[in-house]
Amino acid sequence: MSSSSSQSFIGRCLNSRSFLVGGVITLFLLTCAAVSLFWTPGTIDISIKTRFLPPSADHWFGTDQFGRDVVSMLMTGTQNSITVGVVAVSIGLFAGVALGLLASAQRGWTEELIMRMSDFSFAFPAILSAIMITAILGPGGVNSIIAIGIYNVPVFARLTRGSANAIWAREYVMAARASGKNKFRITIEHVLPNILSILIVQATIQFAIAILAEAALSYLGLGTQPPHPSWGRMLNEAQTLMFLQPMQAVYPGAAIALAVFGLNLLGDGLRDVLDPRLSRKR
Amino acid sequence: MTALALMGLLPENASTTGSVNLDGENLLQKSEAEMCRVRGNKMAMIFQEPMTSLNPVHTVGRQIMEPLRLHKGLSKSSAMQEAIRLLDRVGIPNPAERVSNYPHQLSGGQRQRVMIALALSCSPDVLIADEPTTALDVTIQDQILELIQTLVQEEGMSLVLISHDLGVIAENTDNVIVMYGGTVVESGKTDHIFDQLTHPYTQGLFAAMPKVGMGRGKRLTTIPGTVPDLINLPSGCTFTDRCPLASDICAGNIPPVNQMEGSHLVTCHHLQQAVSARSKGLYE
Amino acid sequence: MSVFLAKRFITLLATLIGASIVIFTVMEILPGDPALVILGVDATESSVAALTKELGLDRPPLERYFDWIGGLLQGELGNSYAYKVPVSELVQGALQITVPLAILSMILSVTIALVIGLYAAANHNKASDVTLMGVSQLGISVPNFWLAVLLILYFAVNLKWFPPGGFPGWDQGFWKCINALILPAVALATVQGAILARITRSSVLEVFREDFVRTARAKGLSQRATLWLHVLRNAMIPVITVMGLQFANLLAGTVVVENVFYLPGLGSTVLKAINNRDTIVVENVVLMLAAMVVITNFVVDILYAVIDPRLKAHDI
Amino acid sequence: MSKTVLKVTDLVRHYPLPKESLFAKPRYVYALNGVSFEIKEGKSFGIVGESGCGKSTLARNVMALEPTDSGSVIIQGEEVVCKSFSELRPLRQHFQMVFQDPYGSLDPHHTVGRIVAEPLAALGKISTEEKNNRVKEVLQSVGLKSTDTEKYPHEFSGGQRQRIAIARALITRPSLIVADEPVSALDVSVQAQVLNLLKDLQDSFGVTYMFISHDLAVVEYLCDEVAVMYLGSIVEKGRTEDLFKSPAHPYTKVLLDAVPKPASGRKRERIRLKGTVTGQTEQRIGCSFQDRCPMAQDRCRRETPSLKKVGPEHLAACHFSQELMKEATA
Repeated sequence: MSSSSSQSFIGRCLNSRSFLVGGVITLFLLTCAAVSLFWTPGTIDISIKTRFLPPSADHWFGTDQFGRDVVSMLMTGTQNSITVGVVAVSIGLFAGVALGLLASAQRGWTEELIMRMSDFSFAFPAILSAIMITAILGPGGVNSIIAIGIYNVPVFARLTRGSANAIWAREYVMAARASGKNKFRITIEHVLPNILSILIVQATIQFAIAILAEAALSYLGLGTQPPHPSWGRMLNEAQTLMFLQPMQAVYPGAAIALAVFGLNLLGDGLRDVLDPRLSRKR
Repeated sequence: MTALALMGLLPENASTTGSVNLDGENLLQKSEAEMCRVRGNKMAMIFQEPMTSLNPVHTVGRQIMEPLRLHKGLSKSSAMQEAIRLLDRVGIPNPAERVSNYPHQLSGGQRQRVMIALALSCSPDVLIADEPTTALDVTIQDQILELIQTLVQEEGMSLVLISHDLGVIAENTDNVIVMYGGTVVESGKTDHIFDQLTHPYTQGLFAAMPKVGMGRGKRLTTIPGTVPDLINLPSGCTFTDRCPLASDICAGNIPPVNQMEGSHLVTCHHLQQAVSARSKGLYE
Repeated sequence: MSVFLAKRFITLLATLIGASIVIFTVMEILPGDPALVILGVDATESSVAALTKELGLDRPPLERYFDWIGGLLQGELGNSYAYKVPVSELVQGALQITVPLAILSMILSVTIALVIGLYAAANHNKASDVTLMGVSQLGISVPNFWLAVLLILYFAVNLKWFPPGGFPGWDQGFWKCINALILPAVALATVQGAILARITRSSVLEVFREDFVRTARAKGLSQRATLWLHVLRNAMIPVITVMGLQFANLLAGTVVVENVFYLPGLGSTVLKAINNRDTIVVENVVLMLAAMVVITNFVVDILYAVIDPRLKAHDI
Repeated sequence: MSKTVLKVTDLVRHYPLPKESLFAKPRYVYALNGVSFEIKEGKSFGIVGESGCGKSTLARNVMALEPTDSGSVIIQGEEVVCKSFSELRPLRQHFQMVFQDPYGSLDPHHTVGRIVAEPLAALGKISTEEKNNRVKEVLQSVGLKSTDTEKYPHEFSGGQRQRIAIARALITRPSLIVADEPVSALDVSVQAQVLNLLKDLQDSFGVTYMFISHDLAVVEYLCDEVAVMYLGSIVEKGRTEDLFKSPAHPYTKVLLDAVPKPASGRKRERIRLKGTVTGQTEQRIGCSFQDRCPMAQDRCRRETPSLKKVGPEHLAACHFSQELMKEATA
């Protein structure tokens, strides 16, 4: 009754449908972002002459009310979403993991304090907190990223502390303590490597959530400011013309959905690939 | 694994061939619905882990009543009476109070008693006990085995006892089969087998076991190598890799079944060598 | 019972006190002067000062904090700076939309989740399971406010089954109101239901691997009976956790969808109040939302104890 | 007289339980209630008892892995109780531990070389070359290949993993190895290999074992001296031969009787214990074994028996030891 644990890493990658589909979508988005840095099919400059052009060979999805090429806007918007994801997740990952590891290594009142703080932050609904933070810092792309990043901190702190506690209960940690290693070394050498795969999976999921949150904030006008292209911003601009030009609202939303879908699948796939024991044939 | 196959409870990706006959009927040919009428009714089972084998969110009483209501169609109140009687039967003090307890309120030994009460509820013909005492302490093991013995005699049930502990087998069974790598290597009357250990694996197993009272002078003999995984077994005798008697024919050819005295059967290519090695030990 | 409940209750109070301090502080450092916002940018310095005095904003922060809390304890929420109406009136109006919307979405979401989750688990690894999980993955990925836009475009604009937005008020008739809430509820419930369905499925599958399920099967229960009698209740524990979080989220996190449908619910009220620097409204509503989250969690904890008897012995 | 490697005196460890109500008195698990023993160099000392008798707590306290309430543990002349973690580090090379679960005690993300070298951390800085040499040397002495250093634990079987764990414990050339149920997770045939290995290592390196097990046969095979624990106290202690031949505590006798014997001609006469372990959350007056003891009398409920000498190097905590031993020899 042996499981697939003996399979090679690459073998598991190829076997996981989620990983393959999610990986391809994510790769596609990364390519779009990279290409848009030096080439886009049309222009994203405002020009009244080219307003509301229908889809054509020059403008695959047509142009918007400011005469900007929609495909180019979508491609450039990818950069924005990826930046948001990377920065917001990094903030949460570094601060949250550090706090979680600290709580788990120290136990006692340190753990109690850190966990009560993270519980406390969950009492404020996510989107409201983000709105409040952007209200204080002022609306804008960077500030919305910070707001989302701050919200990621307790998420990672909780997850890290929970899984790290499970590692601390293992006999190999006891063996390391019996060898005279201090808590810091045990954390770095034993705890962190063993929870890394859980953290990576969660990071992809938080990445997707960050993209959604940024889109929501931009949609409310609190996130990325014009003229910087952002999917949420595009949706916001499209809403005023929703009944005249419905497709303008469809494209950016579809882009968001595709990105989030890809990342979620990738996260699921990574769960299978990185840690066969975790997924247990889900 | 064998126990689950008998009950028809293997995972979906398993396939079984051969036959399992209970009272003259082949269970492997029965439909799932028919098997549901056999399980818990004619054939019942006790598992290794009393800690996890009971549903934590239902009371003990409710869990014992379940097969009674299912197979015997008892009413709620009479099933409850019966559950109390069964708990009393397996030696749980204050059964009338205990029926409304949840599993976590009982100790390991008591939970195993509840499992036995559950298995006993419809007076099955066959009781399968899969390592019933492995998770228990030695004094509790003693109580549970004693209880199973008494019940089996009083109810006239047949007992299939699965264990890795030779002592448990020796004291609680009439007939025994020794399995290695998914095949039967030796079978017969328990007394016979323990008198005349024959198959190289059985001999090695016995020699490797420390026994109370053997003192500290002697060294334990060991079987070299490790238990094979069941994915790539040798095509012939499954014990070939670890057997001191193994020769060329063992790896490729399925060994013959040799009849010894009475019903004692040994599956080995080198029966004579194995028999003559009994006195001096095979693994020195 | 006592220690667990007492502990939870103390945590609840502490959280609320902490929340009130945080909210008040946030409002203090929030840039922008309420008086200035009300009077407009070309107001004279003296009129701004007069209004500030009238609103009581010139007093020291500590005094205003205790005034606020003292008022709260007496059920007095104060008056909105921007609209000059009692905050309680504003909140009441918003609650009349938000609470029915949250309940409607929750019913939809739980129904979707249980049907899909249980069906997929029962058909584990078959084509229907894989398809349903693919669809649910897609459901999670869709931004709910975009889905709201699509729903409006199709069901309100094209088919004209539902109004595209706005809320008639309960005095205009029950069904008219429900009609106005259906599209927003669907938009909210799709995403949450998809998440919940996945959790239900994996939780059920997890429990199916437990030893006691094997015991139940060995008793002669069929696969289906085992699911209903033994698996479901155990599997509900993680599902209820997520349900609690989602309900709390529905009360407050619907700002964006409310915005799409022009529904003056709690979320929109807060958003508008922040923009107007109507700090007293923000303080009261956010504290109320925090209280609802904490109370929901409290209820979830009690539900755990009802479902899982092991908790009673140790924690409650 | 050889020298004493480990001397444990009056070791006490009580774990506080979570409170049940706000005003209730704090309750404790009385895991260790004053345990004393000593082990001579090169000997094996067995500790036997059922689950929940405090065996593992004892191991963790001897290894200074958790705070001790009171008492003293002296290893090679050095007190380890109440020392800070950094003070203990240089001492740790003298005492090492082998755990029960060969799967849980090896970090799946580390190579065998890294796992085995881990205790060298206690020695401070040593050169990579010396480290590698010692790893290879110690792997060979437990019957593994020196080329195994680059492999990961999951490439080994349970028995081999336990060899790795033993190699890890041996690498600092400790004088004491505390082994907590080191063979109970292994198959019978593999168990014998590991037991023989432990014996061989003692012969060649002269290590001292504190060997914890619930399996009497294993203890009899490996140990020179045995202590039987019940509810956090030692109830009997002595040379293995004496204790197995003429047990002086009814609990020891019951334990010995309860082991099924693998031989033909079944059915043995024996006393059976009533009831289960009463739990360690209350401290009671009288003998801790009174509820389950087949020979309990009024005196046992009034008076706590102390460990008394019942023979040369043989101690038992029972009011009726003499009667029991007479019975055994008769």
